[in-house]
Amino acid sequence: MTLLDAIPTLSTLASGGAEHFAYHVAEAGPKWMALVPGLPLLGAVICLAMLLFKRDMGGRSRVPAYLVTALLGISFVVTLIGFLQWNHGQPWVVHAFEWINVAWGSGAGQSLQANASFYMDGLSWLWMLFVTGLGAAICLYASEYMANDKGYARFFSAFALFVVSMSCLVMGDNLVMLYLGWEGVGLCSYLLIGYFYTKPSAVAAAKKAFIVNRIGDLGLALGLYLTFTTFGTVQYDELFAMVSAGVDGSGHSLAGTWQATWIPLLLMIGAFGKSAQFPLYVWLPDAMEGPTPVSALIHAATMVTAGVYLIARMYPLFLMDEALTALHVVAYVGTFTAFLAATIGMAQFDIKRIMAYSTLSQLGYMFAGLGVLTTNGAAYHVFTHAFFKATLFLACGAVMHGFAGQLDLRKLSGLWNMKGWRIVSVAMLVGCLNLSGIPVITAGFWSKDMIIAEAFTTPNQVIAGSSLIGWVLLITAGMTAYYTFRVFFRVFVGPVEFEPGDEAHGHGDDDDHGHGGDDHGHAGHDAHGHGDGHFHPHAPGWAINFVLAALAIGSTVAILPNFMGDHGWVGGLLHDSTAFYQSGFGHHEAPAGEHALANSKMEVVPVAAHSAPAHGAPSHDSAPDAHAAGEVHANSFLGMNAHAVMYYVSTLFGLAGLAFAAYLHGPVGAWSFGIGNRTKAAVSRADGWKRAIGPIGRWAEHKWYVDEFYDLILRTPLRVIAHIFHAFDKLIIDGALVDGAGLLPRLLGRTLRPMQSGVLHGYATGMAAGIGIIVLIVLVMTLS
Amino acid sequence: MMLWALILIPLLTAALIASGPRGAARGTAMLGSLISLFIAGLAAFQFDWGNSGAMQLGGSVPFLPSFGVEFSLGVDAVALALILLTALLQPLMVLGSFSAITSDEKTYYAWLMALMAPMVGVFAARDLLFFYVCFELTLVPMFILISLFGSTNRKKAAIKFFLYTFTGSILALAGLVYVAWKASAQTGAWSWDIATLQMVAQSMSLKEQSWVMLAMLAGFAVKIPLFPVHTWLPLAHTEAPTAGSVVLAGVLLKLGTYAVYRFVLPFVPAAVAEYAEAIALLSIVGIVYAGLICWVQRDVKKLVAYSSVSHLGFCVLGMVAINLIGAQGSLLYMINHGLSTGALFFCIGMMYERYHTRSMDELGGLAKKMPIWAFFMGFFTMASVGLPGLNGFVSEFMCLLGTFQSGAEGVGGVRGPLGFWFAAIAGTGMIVAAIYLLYMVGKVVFGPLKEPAGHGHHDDAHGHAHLPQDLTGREIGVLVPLAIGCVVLGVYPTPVLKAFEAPIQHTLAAYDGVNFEDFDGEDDDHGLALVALPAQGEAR
Amino acid sequence: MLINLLASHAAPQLHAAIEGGLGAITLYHYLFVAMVMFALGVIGFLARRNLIIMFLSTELMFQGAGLALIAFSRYHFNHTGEVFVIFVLTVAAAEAALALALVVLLFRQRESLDAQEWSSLQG
Amino acid sequence: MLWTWGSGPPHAWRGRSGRLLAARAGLILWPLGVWKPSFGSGAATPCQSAERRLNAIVNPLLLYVGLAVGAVGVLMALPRRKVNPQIIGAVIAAAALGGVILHLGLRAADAGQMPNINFYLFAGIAILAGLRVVTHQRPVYSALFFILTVLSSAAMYVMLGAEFLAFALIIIYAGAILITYLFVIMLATQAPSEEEVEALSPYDAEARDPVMATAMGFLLLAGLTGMLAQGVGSLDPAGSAGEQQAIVAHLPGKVMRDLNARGVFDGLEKPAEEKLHEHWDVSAGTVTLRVTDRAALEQSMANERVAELVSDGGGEEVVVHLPSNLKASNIDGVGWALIAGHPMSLELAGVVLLMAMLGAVVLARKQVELGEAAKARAVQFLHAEEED
Repeated sequence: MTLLDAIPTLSTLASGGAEHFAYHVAEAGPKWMALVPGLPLLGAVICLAMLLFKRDMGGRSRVPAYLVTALLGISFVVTLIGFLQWNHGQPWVVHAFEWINVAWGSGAGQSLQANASFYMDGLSWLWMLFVTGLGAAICLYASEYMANDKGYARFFSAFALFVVSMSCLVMGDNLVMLYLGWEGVGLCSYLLIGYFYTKPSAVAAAKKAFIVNRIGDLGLALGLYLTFTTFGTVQYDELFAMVSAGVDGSGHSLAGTWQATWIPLLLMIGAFGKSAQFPLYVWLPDAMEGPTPVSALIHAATMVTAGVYLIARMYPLFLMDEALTALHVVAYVGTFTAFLAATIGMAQFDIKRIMAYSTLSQLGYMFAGLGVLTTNGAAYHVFTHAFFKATLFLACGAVMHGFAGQLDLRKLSGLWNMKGWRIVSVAMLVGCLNLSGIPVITAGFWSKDMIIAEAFTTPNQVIAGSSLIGWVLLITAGMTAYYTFRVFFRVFVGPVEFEPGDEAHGHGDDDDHGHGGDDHGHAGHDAHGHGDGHFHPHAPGWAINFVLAALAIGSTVAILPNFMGDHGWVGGLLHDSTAFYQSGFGHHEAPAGEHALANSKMEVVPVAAHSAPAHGAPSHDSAPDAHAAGEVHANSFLGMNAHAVMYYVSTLFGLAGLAFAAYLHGPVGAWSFGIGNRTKAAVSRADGWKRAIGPIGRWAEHKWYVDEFYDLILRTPLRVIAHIFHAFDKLIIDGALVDGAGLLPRLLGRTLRPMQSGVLHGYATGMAAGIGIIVLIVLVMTLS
Repeated sequence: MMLWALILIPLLTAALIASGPRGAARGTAMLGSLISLFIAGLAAFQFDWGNSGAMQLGGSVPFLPSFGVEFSLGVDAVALALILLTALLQPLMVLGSFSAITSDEKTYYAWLMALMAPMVGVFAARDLLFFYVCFELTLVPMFILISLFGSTNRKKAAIKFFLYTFTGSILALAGLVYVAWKASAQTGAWSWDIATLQMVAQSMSLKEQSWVMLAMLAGFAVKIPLFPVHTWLPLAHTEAPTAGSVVLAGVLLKLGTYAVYRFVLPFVPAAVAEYAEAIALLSIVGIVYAGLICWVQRDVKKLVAYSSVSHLGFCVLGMVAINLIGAQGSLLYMINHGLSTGALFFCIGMMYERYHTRSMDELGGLAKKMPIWAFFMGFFTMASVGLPGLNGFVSEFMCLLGTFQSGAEGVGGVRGPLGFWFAAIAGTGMIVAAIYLLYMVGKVVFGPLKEPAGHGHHDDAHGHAHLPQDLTGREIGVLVPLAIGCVVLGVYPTPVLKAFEAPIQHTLAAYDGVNFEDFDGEDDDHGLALVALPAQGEAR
Repeated sequence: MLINLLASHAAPQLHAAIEGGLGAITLYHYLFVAMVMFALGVIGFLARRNLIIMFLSTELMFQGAGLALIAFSRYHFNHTGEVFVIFVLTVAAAEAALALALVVLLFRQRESLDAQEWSSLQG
Repeated sequence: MLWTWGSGPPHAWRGRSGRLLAARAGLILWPLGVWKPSFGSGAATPCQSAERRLNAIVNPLLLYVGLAVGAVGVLMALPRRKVNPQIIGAVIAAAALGGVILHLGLRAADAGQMPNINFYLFAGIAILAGLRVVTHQRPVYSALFFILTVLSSAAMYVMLGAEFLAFALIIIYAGAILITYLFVIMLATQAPSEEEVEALSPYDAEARDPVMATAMGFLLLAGLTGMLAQGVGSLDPAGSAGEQQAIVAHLPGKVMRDLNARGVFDGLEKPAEEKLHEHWDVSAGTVTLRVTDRAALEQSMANERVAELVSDGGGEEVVVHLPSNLKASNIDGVGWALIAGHPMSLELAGVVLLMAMLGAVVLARKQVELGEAAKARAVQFLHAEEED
């Protein structure tokens, strides 16, 4: 079996023309697929045990790193074997054990089954391949990168746990398993961002990430509940069987129901949280407080794409809604996030932050792709992005590692020409080219293109304003090229000049204050002689170089899948998954001049719409059959076939951005194509421009003050409310009501207390008076 | 027989401790609690799990035949699970107190052991009066534990705890006695058998049921504690000794929820159906309100105490959803909360023993000094946050799902009083829980190291020579069983869920004929239906 | 002396009184005397500050009660009243023993018998 | 046949309870001072036993005036600091109370019956001595006056037929309790200094709230006397021979001893004590005995030392009347009442006494335990005093 076998035969499309996704009855898969999450789990447990039983030699033991790397590698191999054995088209269901299984009746929907089972279709395979593959590679990188850190075992424990959670998320055969993984990756993200736990900013960032994610999780949970009440199940195979028939759990049509609108909207909120889309994106830039391998794997390549995965996985549910409300929102938010993040990225100086914003921006592309009905484009972009963004982050990490935590692009220059930094520089260049979408030779070009082209192609009637989305994405592509090469031009080319950071990371100083910011101040780098002005950059070792090289190559090789089959390898996989949606607006010309799939042109067929006639309620207004083929025209790009011309247009935008970057930041010489004039690390022509645009630049540098804005409208009021509640609890509920009730008897007692003079005679008088009163009462009673 | 043993052995142990020498106190307590645990385990083996809805292992001894009072015991799966939780926590509490209690050990361990008997009695009682007596008897040992072994403000806390819960319980007694009186008027003979009274109570009119429900809730809601009557809890928790807090969170609060499950739900179904929304509203307010209050606490223990209020709101919410999932989630929540919050109190106690402060202003970054402690603290915090894979998730998830599907449309929905908005607003509690618990962990466990004055030169001064910096083997031994429990119940809750199914169905059978009128018929007030988008055709 | 007097001279009359009733001396007479004694005891207890005198006053009240009991016993022709007087005597003896012990104790503490010295029960 | 109190034969006084109830109607008017001198007539009021009511004996107006004057007297008699009209007060009080009692006596005289001098004598002594007990400034004298009260009370006990208790009272009270009091008084009443032996302690010299106390006491007295108006009456003559017989029936030993002492058994077979009831007809008051020596029997009958022979069939058995004066004494009655009627109370009394004894021992022990430091200070202090 070869990869080429994975190319789908679009027979269903050709013949039926109405099938919107390929639903296949699942078959039982081999049990050993459970090893994919199982092995990393073993690794996590072993690392944890080493930590708890103090067998990690105070962090010097390399066993955790090699163990986890090996286990992740095996896990990858297992995934690969499974993939090769997989019969394309028919998903596998691998049952591990019963997790939650409750039944209150025997009828439909009267039981809740959420087992620890795995569901493997094209989408899962795609994700699992790069999760385990990249996981293993980055783990290897981290084995060197984290070498001198005390919490070695802790790091790899969480790292392995992350892969476990991600596997559950991707492979789970029901929404609850997905939720398990969803929160699990959130936890690992929390643990890894807060890895340098003595640093307040890291702890705050970790907390922020977790809490913002939780907001999304609530949406996901509610969407899950609504899915359950609507369909009576949360298991994918049952769920999609119903959705493909366009009915809910009780057999009623989903057309026009409020559930059809709200299930995708709620799930979407979850996706926004995890994939850092506006307005829940604020945690991702802060998440760069974590170690760089974490940023590379979790916050660039895998975890943040979980939102894309969720929407792709649930794509049939998103299509249930005739109006595609949720997909509209996804498209707009994705586009806006892409643009917003690009503007911020242009104004940042911290190269890792820039990469973070570029991640946000690219995630926005993916969401926009999902929104404009190209799951293929989105998934392919996820795939290519995973490689090149990992490359970029790891390169940044190498710089940070070598220059004592220095990440300011104004303080670094000319790494290309420094000894031992060539591989890093080349990897960086590859990554930058990919990110900028430099044509033909980069995978990023092809994947991004697919999305932009589809945005132009998708009719405005289907996704309102899709052309505008396309234009914004195009402009954003130019901006991306600018800020990407801004980094490259300033840091890697030009005169050799650097200023080390204030960290001692990686210099054998493995005492407790490795990462600065703790109570011992900045003693770190002084300890090894930097105090006298001689700082020696610490060139990366074999592991870092190897991984960088491999990833750089991988980024480039990721072009190839695009040319496998009619829709690329990824498209083929997607065809065998729930995420398949063949829009076919306009001629989807296969790249590299292969034959276009002429008959792939078909109407948009949201499920609810086409299911209506199937249930005997034909409606000529809503049924797509009313529109003859071609009535809904695909949009065009300025009158041209978008797919055909987009290659050139986006190339244009990309190169323009690159040229602008070269002009503003390029050094004197060939690297800036003759237009740059930078001679020092700190100064560039950009500073003048920045002055020219006035406060806008500053606002962008301060991330448009969104964090402050959230603080002002959310956190502060909530905190104030909390204080009010606390005071209310203390003063009103406890004070006035509870203690007030207790005050009544106390007051009574206080009133009566003076009667207790303590003198014997007082009591005696009282007693005598009492007797007297009793006598009088008896007298009166007997008299009457 | 074994239930009798579970009640009598702790009492016997307490008597032995009280009469024995001081040095033997903790050993005797440990032995007694281990024997109890063994017997509880034996009971679990003898229990016929296939017939988990039936009252088993029971027996009754007449006490006041003319008044119908019996010492009548018997457990179904729910009660047995809670007894197992009690029996599991008991040795851990004893073990966890070894270093914390250094004076007056005889009194301490004797009362600690004496506390176990009425707790088991509450869960095992099949006689209403016996139940009530045990319910109240728990107050006495707890009062003594708090007022003698608590921290600075202990007297006030103990008195408030006692008076508050006692006042509520008296009202509950009034309600219960009314039902018994009603039964005696019908049958001509006094009986306190819960099953008998249940039948009588169900036949009462709505008005009677409502009053009885109100009376019972007055007692049980204080114990849970539900939102407006919760203020004794933070105080009692904060002032109690570590084991006291653990048992308070672990078992005593569960007496309230268990009583709601055992009495309110099956006794007065019509009234519950009528007022379920109000109760749910109180729970939800409690969830969010207490959660936000947690966020501004300075005292770690108080924070966790308030979190109990928030958490038990979920528990009650799941219960008044009146469906299987909600009730299962709720009952599982009782056990899970006992494990995770109990463990959190243990962790805080261990920290307190080392630093003699619980203020977040004075502590910070303890992960550096006490990594193992930090691990457990983080672990149980995550269990408490409701992280999937750990126990808190399953129960919280099911409570919310039960709430959601209660009265929801669709094939997965069931008849019930609640619905979407209840789940949505209660769900914000998940976010709030993350906020305050991570806030706590971020302050105390992570961040730059901060120790109270006088602890800076730890190594030189040897201020706490008797306790090493990080956890001792004994302390790890206290936490590990709880951690294992958290993981097992999180990963494989199926057996527990299966066992709870029959008894819950039994309880919910009372609602078969009940009309949740607000959510039937035309008056469909799902807010969502109103905002559903127009059909596709119109959109174009 | 008085006892001798009673034994030698009053005995015949007493005997006659028992045999033939008390003539004009009614139960009321005895009760009145008993009540006066009781009231005097009350007054003494309330008015005097010396702890010992206060206790003596209680003994006076006992006397009144005892006389009333004996009179009633005679009136009802049974011995229950007398039995009660025995108990009164018992209690008086016990009380005297305890109270006087307490008085001694109190006196040791304050060197005073003033009841007003002891007011620590003041609310 | 076990005869117990309360379930025994009806007593004469029991029949009065109905009349007691009826008498209440007449009492409505009584406090208002509406007094009808209906002494002896019995027809003027609906109540037939009107003569037994209080107003039959004493004019309430006089009574209350007497009490008020007595109160003023007692008030004056109570010790006070400056002007001390003790003697005058005592005289006034005595006169008032005595007047009331005297009035009672005069009333009795009016009825044509001689007042019982002994009663007035001892009642007067008791009241006067009681007055001094509560008014005397010196505790020792108070205690001594109390002895006087006790003695006169004992005399009244004797008049009431309670000889046993009278002597018990004297022995226990005057002999034991009061002596204890005296000891304690002497222990606790120390003169401030040797020069001021005669000086009084301030708390002895001054009464506390005398007005309040007196008012309270006399109001109580007035209330109690008011209650008496419910209808108590003169003491009936002892008419209950049956009761005495009943007690005797339980005292075979006493009967045997009595019969033996009288020589009733001369010539007759003396039955075993526990067998006596087989021969004894309690209701008839006779004993059936076997003749052993006819000659001795006739001898004793001739000597008139034996009881009347009821029947003598000339056969082997004779029936003998028990002596008419054979009856239970007061001590027999009290003892019987104690053992048969109130055995548990007796036990309790024993326990009370034992506890009191233990308590007194515990309390009187010196309990002020000084700490080491305090002891050292005390020693230093003493040394310092010695050096002075």
